[in-house]
Amino acid sequence: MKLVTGIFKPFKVSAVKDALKDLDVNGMTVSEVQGFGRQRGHSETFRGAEYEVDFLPKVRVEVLVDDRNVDDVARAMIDAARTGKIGDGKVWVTNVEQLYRVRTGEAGEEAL
Amino acid sequence: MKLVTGIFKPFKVSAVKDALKDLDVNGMTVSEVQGFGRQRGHSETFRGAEYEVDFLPKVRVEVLVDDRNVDDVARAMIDAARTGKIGDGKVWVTNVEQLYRVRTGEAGEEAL
Amino acid sequence: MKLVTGIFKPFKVSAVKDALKDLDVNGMTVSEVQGFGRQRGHSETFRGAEYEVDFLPKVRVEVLVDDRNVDDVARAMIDAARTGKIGDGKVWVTNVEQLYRVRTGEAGEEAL
Amino acid sequence: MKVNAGDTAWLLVSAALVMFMTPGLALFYGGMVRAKNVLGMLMQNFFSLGLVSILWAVVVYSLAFGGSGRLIGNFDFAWVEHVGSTLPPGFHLPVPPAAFMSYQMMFAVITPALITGAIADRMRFAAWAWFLGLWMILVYAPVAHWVFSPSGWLAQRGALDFAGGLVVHVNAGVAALAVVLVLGKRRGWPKRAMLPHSLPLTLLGTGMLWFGWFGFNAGSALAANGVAAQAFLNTQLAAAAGMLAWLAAEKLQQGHATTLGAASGAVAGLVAITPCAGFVGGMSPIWVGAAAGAACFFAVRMKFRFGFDDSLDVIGVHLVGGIVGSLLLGLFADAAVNGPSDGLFLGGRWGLLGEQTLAVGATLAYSFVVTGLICLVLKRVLPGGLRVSEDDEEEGLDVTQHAEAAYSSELV
Amino acid sequence: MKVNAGDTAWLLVSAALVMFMTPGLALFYGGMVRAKNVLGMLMQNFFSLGLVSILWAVVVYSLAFGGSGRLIGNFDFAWVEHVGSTLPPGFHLPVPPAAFMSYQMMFAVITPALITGAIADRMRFAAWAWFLGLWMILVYAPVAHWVFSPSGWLAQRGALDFAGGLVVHVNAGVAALAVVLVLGKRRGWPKRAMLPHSLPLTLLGTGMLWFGWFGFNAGSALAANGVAAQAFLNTQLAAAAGMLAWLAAEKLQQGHATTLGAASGAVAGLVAITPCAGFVGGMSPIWVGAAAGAACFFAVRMKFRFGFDDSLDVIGVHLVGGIVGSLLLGLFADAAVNGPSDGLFLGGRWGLLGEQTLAVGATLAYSFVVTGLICLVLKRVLPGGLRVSEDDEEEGLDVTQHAEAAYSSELV
Amino acid sequence: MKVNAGDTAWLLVSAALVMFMTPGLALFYGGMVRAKNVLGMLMQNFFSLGLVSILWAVVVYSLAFGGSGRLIGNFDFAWVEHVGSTLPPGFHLPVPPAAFMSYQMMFAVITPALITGAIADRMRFAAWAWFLGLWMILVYAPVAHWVFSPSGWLAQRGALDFAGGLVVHVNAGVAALAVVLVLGKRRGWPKRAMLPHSLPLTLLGTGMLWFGWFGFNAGSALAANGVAAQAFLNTQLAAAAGMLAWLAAEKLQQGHATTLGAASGAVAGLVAITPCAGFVGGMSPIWVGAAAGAACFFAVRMKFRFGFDDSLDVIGVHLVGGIVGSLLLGLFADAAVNGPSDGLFLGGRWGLLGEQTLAVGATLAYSFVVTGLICLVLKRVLPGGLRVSEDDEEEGLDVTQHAEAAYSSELV
Ligand SMILES: Nc1ncnc2c1ncn2[C@@H]1O[C@H](COP(=O)(O)OP(=O)(O)O)[C@@H](O)[C@H]1O
Ligand SMILES: Nc1ncnc2c1ncn2[C@@H]1O[C@H](COP(=O)(O)OP(=O)(O)O)[C@@H](O)[C@H]1O
Ligand SMILES: Nc1ncnc2c1ncn2[C@@H]1O[C@H](COP(=O)(O)OP(=O)(O)O)[C@@H](O)[C@H]1O
Repeated sequence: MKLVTGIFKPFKVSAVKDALKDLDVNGMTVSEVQGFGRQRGHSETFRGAEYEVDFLPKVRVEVLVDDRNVDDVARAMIDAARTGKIGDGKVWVTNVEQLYRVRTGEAGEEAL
Repeated sequence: MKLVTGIFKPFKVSAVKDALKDLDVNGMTVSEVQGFGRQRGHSETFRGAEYEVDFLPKVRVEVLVDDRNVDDVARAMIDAARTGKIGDGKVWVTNVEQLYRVRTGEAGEEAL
Repeated sequence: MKLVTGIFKPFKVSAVKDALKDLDVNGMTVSEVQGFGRQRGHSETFRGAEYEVDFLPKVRVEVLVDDRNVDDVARAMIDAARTGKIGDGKVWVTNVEQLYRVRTGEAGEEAL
Repeated sequence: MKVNAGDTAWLLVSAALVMFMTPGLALFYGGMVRAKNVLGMLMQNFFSLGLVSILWAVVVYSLAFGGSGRLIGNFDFAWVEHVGSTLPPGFHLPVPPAAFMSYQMMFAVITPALITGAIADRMRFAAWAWFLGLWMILVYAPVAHWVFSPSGWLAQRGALDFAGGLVVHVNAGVAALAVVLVLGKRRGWPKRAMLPHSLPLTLLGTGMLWFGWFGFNAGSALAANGVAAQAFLNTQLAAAAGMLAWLAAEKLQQGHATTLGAASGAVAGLVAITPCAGFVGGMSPIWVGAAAGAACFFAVRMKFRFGFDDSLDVIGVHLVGGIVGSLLLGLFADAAVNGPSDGLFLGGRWGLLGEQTLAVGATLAYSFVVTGLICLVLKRVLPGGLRVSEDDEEEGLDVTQHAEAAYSSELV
Repeated sequence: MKVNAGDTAWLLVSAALVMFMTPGLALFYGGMVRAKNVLGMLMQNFFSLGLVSILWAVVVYSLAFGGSGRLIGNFDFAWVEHVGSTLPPGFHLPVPPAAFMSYQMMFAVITPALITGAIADRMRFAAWAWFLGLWMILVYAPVAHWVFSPSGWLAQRGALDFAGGLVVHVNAGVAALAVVLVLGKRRGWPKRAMLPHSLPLTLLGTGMLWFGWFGFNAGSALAANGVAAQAFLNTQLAAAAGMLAWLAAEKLQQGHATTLGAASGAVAGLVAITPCAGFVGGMSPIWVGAAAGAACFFAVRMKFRFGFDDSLDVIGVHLVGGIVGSLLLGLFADAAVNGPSDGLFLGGRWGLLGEQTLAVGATLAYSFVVTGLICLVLKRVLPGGLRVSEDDEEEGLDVTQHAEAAYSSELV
Repeated sequence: MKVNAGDTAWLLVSAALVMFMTPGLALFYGGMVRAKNVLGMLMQNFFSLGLVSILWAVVVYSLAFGGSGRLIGNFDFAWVEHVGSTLPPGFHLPVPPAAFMSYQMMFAVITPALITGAIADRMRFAAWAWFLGLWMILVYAPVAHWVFSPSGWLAQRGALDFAGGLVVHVNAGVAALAVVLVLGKRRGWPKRAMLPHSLPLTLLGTGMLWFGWFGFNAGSALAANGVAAQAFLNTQLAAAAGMLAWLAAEKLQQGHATTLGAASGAVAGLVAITPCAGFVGGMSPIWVGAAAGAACFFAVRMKFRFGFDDSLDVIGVHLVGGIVGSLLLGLFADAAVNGPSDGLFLGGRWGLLGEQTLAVGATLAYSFVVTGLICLVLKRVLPGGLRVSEDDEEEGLDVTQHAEAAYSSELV
């Protein structure tokens, strides 16, 4: 089992979701995060004082998949999330040693 | 060292916390996330237009444990979080290669 | 490739960011989380009733690094985030099997 | 009677101020509930602005103020008949009749809205809508007639209620008790902490309520005169004293003065001064406010002792504060300021205190019983009952009752 | 004429109330946009308080109310000349001239602010600033003159508009249509859901608008008298009926009564009663409000059918509500309440309805054409055009137009 | 003197409007602090409504307005004696004395509340409570007496202050400077960015302040007459001009017109017109407002240069705006509008400007010195000192001072 994690631009979430649905991956967990990277932040003004804000709003998408599907899923997410402009984000894969479904207690691929 | 990550229904957080305390696991990190899965979302109305909202509020709980305790911890979290209804969430385990406590710089199990 | 994850006190984010910049690590992803640990929470009052609030605001910082830099990065984050008081947080390292840059599709260290 | 522009201006402004209290109340309560229930709370309050205004025009005003019966009005003003041309019997004021009717309408709107704080997080919206309509006709109209109409039996006996301590606060407060007893507790209460999702909203609501209360109390002079000014001053002083008393009590008891305590104490003081506003003077409003602030601070804990889930303390604040104010009027009333009778302290006579006690008792008994009956009947008769399902309660009123989320990010 | 303190008090209060509507509108709209655009929305509205007030003092008041021309005023009051000492021709009121001018100023401020709801999330701030100034001079001033100045051609023909159904709502509503046609849709609309980031803010704005509307409508009596009281009552009843009608319609159509529906219906009722407020009585305001509530509920869907992106339904609510009210006045007007003419129902004559129809048509045509021309010219002439770039639209108005974020946590 | 209902209505409404400014100010400031300190900010402001109202009734009103001394009042009105029956010496108005006293009370409440913006995020609540009480008695009472009481020495010399430019803004502004010098900077200031956690709250507060300011300025005519109308108009125009000037300045200097800049400029204009409101006419309010908007925009940067942490720019806006307005009155005063004396521009004489300068200087000196002494004494005497501990500052005032969180999710 693998966990595919992606950092994307927030407005790309639904495109990513649709891409996953097309692959019959019917689950994901999303959170709002702040990203800092090559993409420049912006400056904000507060009563005449300027502040550089390095962090930009991003979303973090986590998808649990079985080993076979990892590449397809990663690829699909990348394609869906791409705008071609800097700051599009990252996708990475980590290994999952065990997985359970809370409702049933099922373990392993069953739990997906 | 392992990291046990769980996605649960938000109102189950304190039950999970209590279950961990019972196992003498005295640390966890929680964040608010949005989950998409088998559990159906709901439709929302905005001035007569309807929108399907696929995401449901969930919490993400991360617990660092030493290898011995992984199964107990995962089991306890699952039991505490179960309602038996769809959408109860997932629990998964990943390997942690190194762990430090920031305050002291201790590493490994000491850092727990 | 490794992922270094840290839980810190929120006001330490910019110190951590500066420390990473000094190491020429120019990317990180931050989220707001709630931590429970040895550090005591506080009690809150709501119309005369008191509630123990175990969770304290923390930030979660994720940094993808190549294998060479793991130790330096972890060390730098720990040093930057330390106040010496309880609740300073944790840093841990996990293995990343694959990494992509969304914008270009580059994989591996190129994607950093 | 020729219309006096100054009095009319004051009455119209006061009506607008009292209207503004209902959105204020909605936010005051809305800030205290969890984020998944805030729209449910706002809606129950705003809906009162809708339904009650129409019912008032169609029939409730007439039942409350029409005719000269002891127990209930008549239909003379039903369907907005004569409302523009004629003041109700017993009122002789140099203001346009429509201004008087509009002003009283705003009281009718906010009174049942007070109850929404007690039933937070669990009542079906449809059940609330039915309850609201029935309660206005069966409870509000008669009680308002007893007290506010010069021919009402409590008014005739000499009970005093300057701006609605009985009709608004005791009435809604005890009704809230009846409703929560039928409705039951929220799931998990009191074990599970259900903390306010936005105290700044609550404090904003407090500011709006306090501001509007000047229309409520000083407007009840129905003229821009010395009584109005006295009521205005008393309102401010009682609110201030209520705040200080509550803060002092919680600081002593728990070690912290809380922001919500400041807001709650101010509201307690405002509630208690409501019946007294135009009838007392000097330092009295400070004593009334302080007594209410302290009493309500202790009263809000009763629910834990007795196990009824008065979610946002309508009983602890409005019922208790309303009783405190109505009875203290029997002590502090000062005919030299205004009004027919002195209270015990100035006149040395128990008469007014007796009448106030009777009026409180009558309001308590009638409102509690009839409200309880309404709830029991609706619980039976309505297909969905009074409460949302367990799952819906967990998911929240906003999505389940109104298909909306209060706060949306760009993820959907 | 000697100043009457009561009327003056009422007029000043009403002016303050109408002023308060613009922040209310800002929040009403601001809650409905996404979090990245809320400051852009607030700014467009607050900026109207700045720029329009100054323009009003410098020239627009004079163009709207000065002189006795049919089509446009003159420069008698320009640069605040004579404003403190002289009422405009045709007005004989026992109030200080500066109070009258201030009161009318607040209408001028809020009218263009209404348009901001239609253009949400995509107009450059600089373009809005230019538009605002030109629109006040080229559209607001003449239309206000036609209707509000006794010498205006529509007023002369006998068209009625108690408080701005034509000048404010029809005028701004059709202008909004012209602007969105030139401006184009938001990226992704209507496929992408763009949900309100904070409905509690919107409900707060609703409360502020409703409260202020008493100044808007009842203040338009320009005196604290029976007409003001009638307008006050009608305002409340129409808002309430509008709310109930909208809620009923959506409950029937979609199965849920929504909080935003309650707010929208109330605003629809308020819009529709605006032209009628001082001219109708009895149950009429309820019918007007209910008609508007239902009509606007259906009207807000037009944009999906016809494909124009009226982001927050200025057209569906203000244009449609304003037309409904202006025409229904031709049916419900009651000279026994106030005003020169009966409508069809009471007088049995079509005359007033004809004039109302003409007035609506003239306002629609003039405002649409001139607003459209202003937009087309600005689109061409302004270096940056009317719209923000695609990237800026994605990033949001707050950061790109104003270098600010509405909500900051401690991470920066 | 017989009570005039119109004037009374206006005075009561104005008092309510000024009361509403304090919650408005609380939100204005509350939106600008970080989320962990917002309740601390709201509480400091609401607490002023509590403590100052009671102190006012007990003694401060009497010290400010009682008797005919040059420097300070007496105890004639202490403990609410004679407040309902007697106006202070030198006032002859057809309004109920309790209305006058209530109106002035609201000024007393908001004046020290202004200071809370400067000390944001670091003062212990208990220290604030002590400071508040002492400051009212030792600073507010005498300065108000000097200027507002006809027998006060500055009033006697001919210094003018229509609605509190000196007593409220210069006084609170320079006091804020004294407090922050004793209190010290926030940890990390100015390096660490401390951005507003909710600008929509701040804009809401701006709307409430602006709305209430009509009561503040136009109410200071103490009658519903032409002077009130002129003050009303001037208030709106100065606020508008202040906004435009600030926006223009920041657009030129930094390339963006900000929402907070619009709010700040409007407040700056309102502050500056306060002393002038009923004494100037024509285009003057626009010049006064514009001068203040531009001056305050530059003034808010002083703190970075001089290194004092005036967190939310009380000094930059209220002190500087108050001085600008008070001095410009010496130029723009127009006896033909109202008031005893022309300023330099209309009368060609320096006299008034001289008196205004003296009055500003006297207020600055007295308030700065006595406020500083109060702080130094409290810092020494109070067991916990003035500031929260470093840890508490990091954790925030809400949890550490009030055991509350402003925003709670369901995780606890
Ligand atoms: N080394 C890293 N570790 C963790 N997250 C990163 C890292 N580098 C970038 N990110 C995340 O990816 C986002 C996009 O990265 P950025 O460098 O701006 O653009 P791009 O990936 O297109 O080159 C960042 O905002 C951040 O959230
Ligand atoms: N493949 C997945 N990857 C990541 N998270 C998932 C995945 N599937 C489900 N989840 C998370 O678990 C939650 C519950 O899943 P769901 O399929 O609705 O119910 P159940 O686990 O009871 O079958 C989802 O809301 C989502 O947050
Ligand atoms: N076992 C754990 N698993 C996950 N997160 C933990 C664990 N223990 C601590 N944390 C996180 O680290 C934070 C600090 O831990 P705490 O025990 O309070 O202090 P310290 O690390 O200084 O001993 C906690 O608030 C929590 O977010």
